[in-house]
Amino acid sequence: MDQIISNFNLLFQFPTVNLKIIIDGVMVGALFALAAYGLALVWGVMNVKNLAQGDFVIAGGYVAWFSSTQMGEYSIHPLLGVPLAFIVLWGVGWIVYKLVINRVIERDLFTSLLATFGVAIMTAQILNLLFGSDTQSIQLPYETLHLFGGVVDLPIAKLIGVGLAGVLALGVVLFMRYSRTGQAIRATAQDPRAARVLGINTDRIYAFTFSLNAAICGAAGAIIVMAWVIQPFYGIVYSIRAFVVVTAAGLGNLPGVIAAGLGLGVLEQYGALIFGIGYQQAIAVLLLLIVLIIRLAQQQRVRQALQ
Amino acid sequence: MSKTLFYIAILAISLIAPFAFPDYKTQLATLWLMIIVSLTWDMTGGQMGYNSLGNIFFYGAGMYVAGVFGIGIAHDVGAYNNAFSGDVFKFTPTEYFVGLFVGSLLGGVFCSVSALILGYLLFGLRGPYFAIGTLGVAVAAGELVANWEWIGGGQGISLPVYPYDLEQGKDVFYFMFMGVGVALFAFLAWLYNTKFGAAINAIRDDEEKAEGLGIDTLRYKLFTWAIAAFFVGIAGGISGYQLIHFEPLESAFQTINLGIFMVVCALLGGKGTLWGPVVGAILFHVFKEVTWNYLLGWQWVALGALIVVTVVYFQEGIVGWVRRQKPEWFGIVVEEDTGARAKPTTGAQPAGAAE
Amino acid sequence: MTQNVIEVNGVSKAFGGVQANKDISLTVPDGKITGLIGPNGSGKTTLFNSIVGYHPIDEGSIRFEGREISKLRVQQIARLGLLRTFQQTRIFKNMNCVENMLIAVPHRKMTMLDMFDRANPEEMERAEMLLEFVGLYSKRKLTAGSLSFGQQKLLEFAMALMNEPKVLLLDEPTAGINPTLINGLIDRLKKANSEFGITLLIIEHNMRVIMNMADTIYCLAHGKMLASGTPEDIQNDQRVIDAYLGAH
Amino acid sequence: MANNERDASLEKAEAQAAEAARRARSAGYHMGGVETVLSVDEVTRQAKSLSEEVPVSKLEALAGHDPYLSVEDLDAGYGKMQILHGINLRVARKQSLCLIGPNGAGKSTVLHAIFGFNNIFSGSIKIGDGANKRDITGLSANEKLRQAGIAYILQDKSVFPGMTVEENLWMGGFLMDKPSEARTAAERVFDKYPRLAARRKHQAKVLSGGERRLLEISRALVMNPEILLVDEPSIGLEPRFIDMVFEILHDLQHVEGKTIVMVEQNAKKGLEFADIGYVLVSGEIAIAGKGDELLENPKVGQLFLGG
Amino acid sequence: QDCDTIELGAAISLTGKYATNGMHTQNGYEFAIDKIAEAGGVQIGDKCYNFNVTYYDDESKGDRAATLAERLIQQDEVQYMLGPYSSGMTKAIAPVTEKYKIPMIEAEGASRSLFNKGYKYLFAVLSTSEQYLAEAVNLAADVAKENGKDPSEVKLAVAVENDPFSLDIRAGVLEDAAKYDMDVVIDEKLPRDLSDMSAILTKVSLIKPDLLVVSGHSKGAATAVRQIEEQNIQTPMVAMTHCEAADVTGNYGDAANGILCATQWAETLKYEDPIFGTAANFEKEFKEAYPEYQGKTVPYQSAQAAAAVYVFKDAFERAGTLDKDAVRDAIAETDLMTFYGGIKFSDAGNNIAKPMVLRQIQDGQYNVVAPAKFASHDLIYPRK
Ligand SMILES: Nc1ncnc2c1ncn2[C@@H]1O[C@H](COP(=O)(O)OP(=O)(O)OP(=O)(O)O)[C@@H](O)[C@H]1O
Ligand SMILES: Nc1ncnc2c1ncn2[C@@H]1O[C@H](COP(=O)(O)OP(=O)(O)OP(=O)(O)O)[C@@H](O)[C@H]1O
Ligand SMILES: [Mg+2]
Ligand SMILES: [Mg+2]
Repeated sequence: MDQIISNFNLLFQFPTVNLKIIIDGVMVGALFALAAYGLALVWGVMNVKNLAQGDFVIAGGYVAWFSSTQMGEYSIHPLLGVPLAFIVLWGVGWIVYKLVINRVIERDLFTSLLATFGVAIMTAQILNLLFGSDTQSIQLPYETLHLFGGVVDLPIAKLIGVGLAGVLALGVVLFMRYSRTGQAIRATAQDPRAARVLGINTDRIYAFTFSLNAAICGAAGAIIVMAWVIQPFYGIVYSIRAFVVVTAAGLGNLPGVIAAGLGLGVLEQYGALIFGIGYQQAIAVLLLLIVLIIRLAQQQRVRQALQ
Repeated sequence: MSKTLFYIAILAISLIAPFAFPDYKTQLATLWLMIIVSLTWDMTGGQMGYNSLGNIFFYGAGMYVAGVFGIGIAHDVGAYNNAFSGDVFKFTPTEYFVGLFVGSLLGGVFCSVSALILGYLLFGLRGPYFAIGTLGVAVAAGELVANWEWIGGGQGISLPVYPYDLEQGKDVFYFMFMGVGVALFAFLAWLYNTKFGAAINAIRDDEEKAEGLGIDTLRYKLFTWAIAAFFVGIAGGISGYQLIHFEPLESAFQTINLGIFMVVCALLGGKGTLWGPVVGAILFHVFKEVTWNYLLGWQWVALGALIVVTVVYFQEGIVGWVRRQKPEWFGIVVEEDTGARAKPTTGAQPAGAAE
Repeated sequence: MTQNVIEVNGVSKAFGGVQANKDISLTVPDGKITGLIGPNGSGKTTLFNSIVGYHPIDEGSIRFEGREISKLRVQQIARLGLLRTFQQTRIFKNMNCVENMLIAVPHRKMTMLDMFDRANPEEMERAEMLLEFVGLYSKRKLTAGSLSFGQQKLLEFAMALMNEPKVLLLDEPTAGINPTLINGLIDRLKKANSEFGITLLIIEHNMRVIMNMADTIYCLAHGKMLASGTPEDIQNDQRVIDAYLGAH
Repeated sequence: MANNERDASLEKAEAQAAEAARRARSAGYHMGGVETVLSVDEVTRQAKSLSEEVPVSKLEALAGHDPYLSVEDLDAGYGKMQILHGINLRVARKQSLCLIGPNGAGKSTVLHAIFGFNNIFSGSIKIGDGANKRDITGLSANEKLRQAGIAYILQDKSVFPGMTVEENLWMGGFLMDKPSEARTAAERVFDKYPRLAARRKHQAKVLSGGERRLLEISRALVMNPEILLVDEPSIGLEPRFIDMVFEILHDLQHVEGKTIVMVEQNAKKGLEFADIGYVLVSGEIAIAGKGDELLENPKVGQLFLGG
Repeated sequence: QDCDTIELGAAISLTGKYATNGMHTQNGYEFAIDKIAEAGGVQIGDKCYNFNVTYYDDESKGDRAATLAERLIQQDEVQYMLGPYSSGMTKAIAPVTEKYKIPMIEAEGASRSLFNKGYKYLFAVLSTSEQYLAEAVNLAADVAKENGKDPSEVKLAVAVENDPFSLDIRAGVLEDAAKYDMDVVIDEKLPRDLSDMSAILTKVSLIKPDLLVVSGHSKGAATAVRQIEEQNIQTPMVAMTHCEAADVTGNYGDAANGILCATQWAETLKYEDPIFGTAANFEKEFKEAYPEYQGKTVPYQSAQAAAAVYVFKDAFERAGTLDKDAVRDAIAETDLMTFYGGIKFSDAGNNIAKPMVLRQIQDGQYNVVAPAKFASHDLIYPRK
């Protein structure tokens, strides 16, 4: 208890630390937001709750790590790992779609949760068998900026990563809004049968959406491995965060997902500073529970009318 | 009647099993645990349509309540759990057995009460939100217990070893699990054939409609979950004593192992059926033990594949599949009966979908 | 003068910007059949939902047998004996017809302990009698999901009767039903009204149905009460013709 | 302002409805007695007993021996369950055909089969004039519209609720080569239906039932299909809208020369409208004839029109 | 030659979060078995035996480990066990081996709480975990004295993983800090799937402790080294565990310089035995046998695993019989010098003949700096 109070006091003693926390939080949050964005996409369009989300992230991280540090003279520049992970995970997503998702898509909700859970543990174990259980990361040859008397530090690698995340998110948002495929995805999300009647090949749209999701996750992983560390079993961390963010923001509210992702990142950092880092995960899930219960209480007043 | 014979045979096999396969007593006891957790999961998940991913919370809570109670009656809990230097804590056999029996029962009661409270908060959530909300409870509970030093924090709790002959100890655990399992099964076999069973099925099929018919759905949901929690809590308490040492994140509140396995068992066997979770638990357990023995390092990949294959290709589960092939075994009628209505014979009962 | 079982007084309900009901008042006399018509989107279903407690209302009062129910929840209202059917049929598709009927037993007369009984012979008897009444006796052991659209509507109707409601609210009971079957349904509704003394409030677009059944008809338009009266009055009311019926 | 708009469009609708009423032979739901009371089984039994052997030659004759769309000996159903047994169907260009029958007879299933939404066990569907017939049985749903010019208006609501009226129409032109073509086509629709034009920026979910139906129909027309499959256009609609919808269909057939296959429970209305009527019972064609003939057939009247 | 086999059993983490260290352990066992076989096997009476180990994968999960131990004993009828990796797993297994009176020599479970349960069949060749970083506290006190300050002025920050092993390290550190009356300014537990420590390090940069202690297996070490560099943490002394296992020098280069690492063993130490030769020789031959360690530092986890097998050999030979109880007693009486250090068990079963050493990373090299008796290099203070 004393420690909590003194931690809390730090925030006032050193006001710049707030800035640092917010920056840290936004940087982590940007990655949560990416993973959550992909989840919101497959959840909204295909009604698939993908528990393998975080494992796609980690797989993307390993693609970038492997291609930029383990291939000897053929190693690529770490930043190229981001597009590479995007492409490779696109393929992985497509295969997973064809083998598994394809067949659970119009079934009851629990089927997709469990099927993707199966995919998740397989992915994690295969990564473990391929790359070992050590933590891995890529060191980018960039400096760290130290601002405000060293309290705020901004590793350029992280800045680049977050910049890339922003570009990726913006690209996907624009794509969804203005491209025809994007429109077809939105239409399919709202009424797949009607979309089929208009000549949209919904199976292709589903495959595309799921692959896109995997690709976004992969790119996020490639960014994570440059700025943080990965390990085969860290997927669950990102899966839980993605679910928290999507559940809190609500489906079909894609800008909301990004905002909630950033918000969660910041809140977790504050929570970790005040209550201790050991409570980080607990804080995330407790936030989720609170959001769910508050929303429930609201719904109790405005209940859905039935036809 | 052949059905009675069948049940007697099953019961006899269960009673003989630990003596027929003395080397496998612990695995057999674990099998009963799997049956208990998947049957209880199915009460809400299969029969009532509320897919909880957080039932493992009751397992962990039962374990901790029973463990802390067992320690508490003999020693100072905080001191016991945080002892480092040479002090050795002893338990008398009486203390041990009171801890085991009363503690497990208390664990069950504690879980029932927490199910009522949690249910009150969470039962408004539907579909995936309920699943994720309950998962959140289990994860949060594990994290919080891991930070609670009085009960050992991340170190976990080490309970005393069975005070008498160890083989006898294994029998005790086996028969405790079996007793709970058999009681649970008998209870459910009866419950699913009452109007209560019909009502929770109605909630699963269309909750709004059920409310519209005047069914007080919250009360049914709470009651069902509280019973499920009671049995899981007891099982958790027994498990704690069987494991001897347990800790919060990987043994007590193990969300991604047992927490999911119970669901897989129920799905594999066929959710929403009385026998499904039992059949599923047996198959799953055997599969798991075999792959763990023979696919060193690859067992998880095999397990992931099993889960995927089950949900993708075998969705209604084994019992569900049999039910589709042989609906008449389950009292489901597919032909219409064109005869005129006769006076119904007394004692007529609804053809149970529960069998 | 007959007593009014339902009295709706000045009820308003808005969804965000959409004013679905505005200052609606109507009464449903005991033992009679009352009709509710109006163009698409005029707020009929919304009014039903308000009465049976699916959402809170913004203003006004709703009384059932003189008792204020606008604050009660769905199950509480249902247990008072006020029941509704749905525009899109809702039955328990995975259970057979008899089981469906048994779930519909009147819960207001039951304690929690009763729920742990098996169905008693009287209830079975009643369920089968009602199934016979709607012509589904021969299909009683089939799963409800395998019934055709019209039969599902009939089953839902039988379930409503099983519940021994005092008042039954029906939302477009004949939409999408074969015209000849509609006749059967009307016949049964009328019988339920006369034989079981169940008061009915019916939403319909099909004038053939409503004109042949209702004692009184209310017509909504744009969320407001447009007109009310006997079928003849309504049929000849110029406002109703303009807003709803069109030129005949 | 918005109110004025609504009033204006309302007035227009009223005018249209009045016009429609004048032209149509009966309006909305017809009136009449409710004396004929038959049980479900009784209807099926009697319908079976009155079902005549309907020779293919009669169907050919009804279509003027020049069918444009023909369904030949079709067995179809869902999954392994067979619903349709040896269905034959012939319609000529610019003709309209109405399917009636008891609930669950398989009327919608026929349309589903033509469009490729369910399993076809045997039989074929052909399209084309004279000798130019093409077998389109194997085409997937989205190819039906692209290659065979078949558009489908579903039985239940099928607008994309979250998209604007405009976007819904653009989705109607999803298969066109360029998005601009779809936009031009949408403008043509707006020119024709000012009622929709007034709401082009509104989300489709705020439309009233009639407007929705109008949108669904005009959206199906964006691709300028040759054949229109219409499932129960009048379900759940208020009387005036029913008239309006039939008016639109009338225009499509007689002014624009489309071929229409329709299912209608409001059988009197449907048979009055259609050139040809088929009565479907238990997945088989029980009676076939000219629309007026069927209307006058007392058995049909008793069993399907409510007497 | 034709030797019989002695069956040993081990549950080891081949998957899960400890998989890498599990591998190090297994390699150590296998290497030692081969070396012993090369040297003529275990001589009991006039017969010779070779070891063979039945392994199961405990997935880094305690309850799994306990089940597997049970299975090894019951179904595979193993009479002697080698330990798993990590204190947590050992804690789960020890009650089982104890129950069946199966002697277990373990090399990777250092938690002190293993040795206050009165276990009779558990023997650990390594030093207990409270000793891991206690030396760092002493070092900090020494430095303070040198600089004319009182040790009680030293501000201490502790960040350890919330698992039995690291919690024990924390206990040891806090105990020693209490002796000097140091001020513990940060005392936090790291989550098990930690990938970001920035919140703690932010606090460190604000509160400016004199010594930062981190323990969290490989991932804790990796994350800490990386983020300490990134956030430019100026703490003059940083001590942690598992530097070698996380290969912090290979992965983070200069960023790792100046960090103090606790180790059970170092190849530069002057220990020796007839089977493995000197510590340096062990290092050389081990790298030859397992080329994946080329260019890295051989983790002490492998060395102590090998030492555990060696203790078995020694005990069997001294017992002169395969009788379980005789072997247990022989193990209890072990007094052996090995390439890994001296091995002599207390009544509680832990090794009391070998100290922990502390190495500092200096220019990418691990150099022993404490205790003074073993030091090959001087401490660099402040670390940069
Ligand atoms: N939950 C809701 N949220 C927002 N608007 C709603 C909601 N429910 C109904 N509305 C709107 O309220 C108005 C009245 O709807 P209601 O369903 O009561 O109409 P209705 O009279 O039953 O029409 P119909 O004959 O088509 O069934 C409509 O404009 C509808 O769009
Ligand atoms: N998706 C489906 N899966 C399985 N069976 C179906 C499906 N859709 C319809 N059926 C069954 O096929 C049969 C025919 O259905 P169909 O929808 O063609 O009837 P319909 O003649 O259009 O009836 P209605 O007038 O009620 O719309 C019914 O028995 C129905 O239960
Ligand atoms: Mg309505
Ligand atoms: Mg239909």
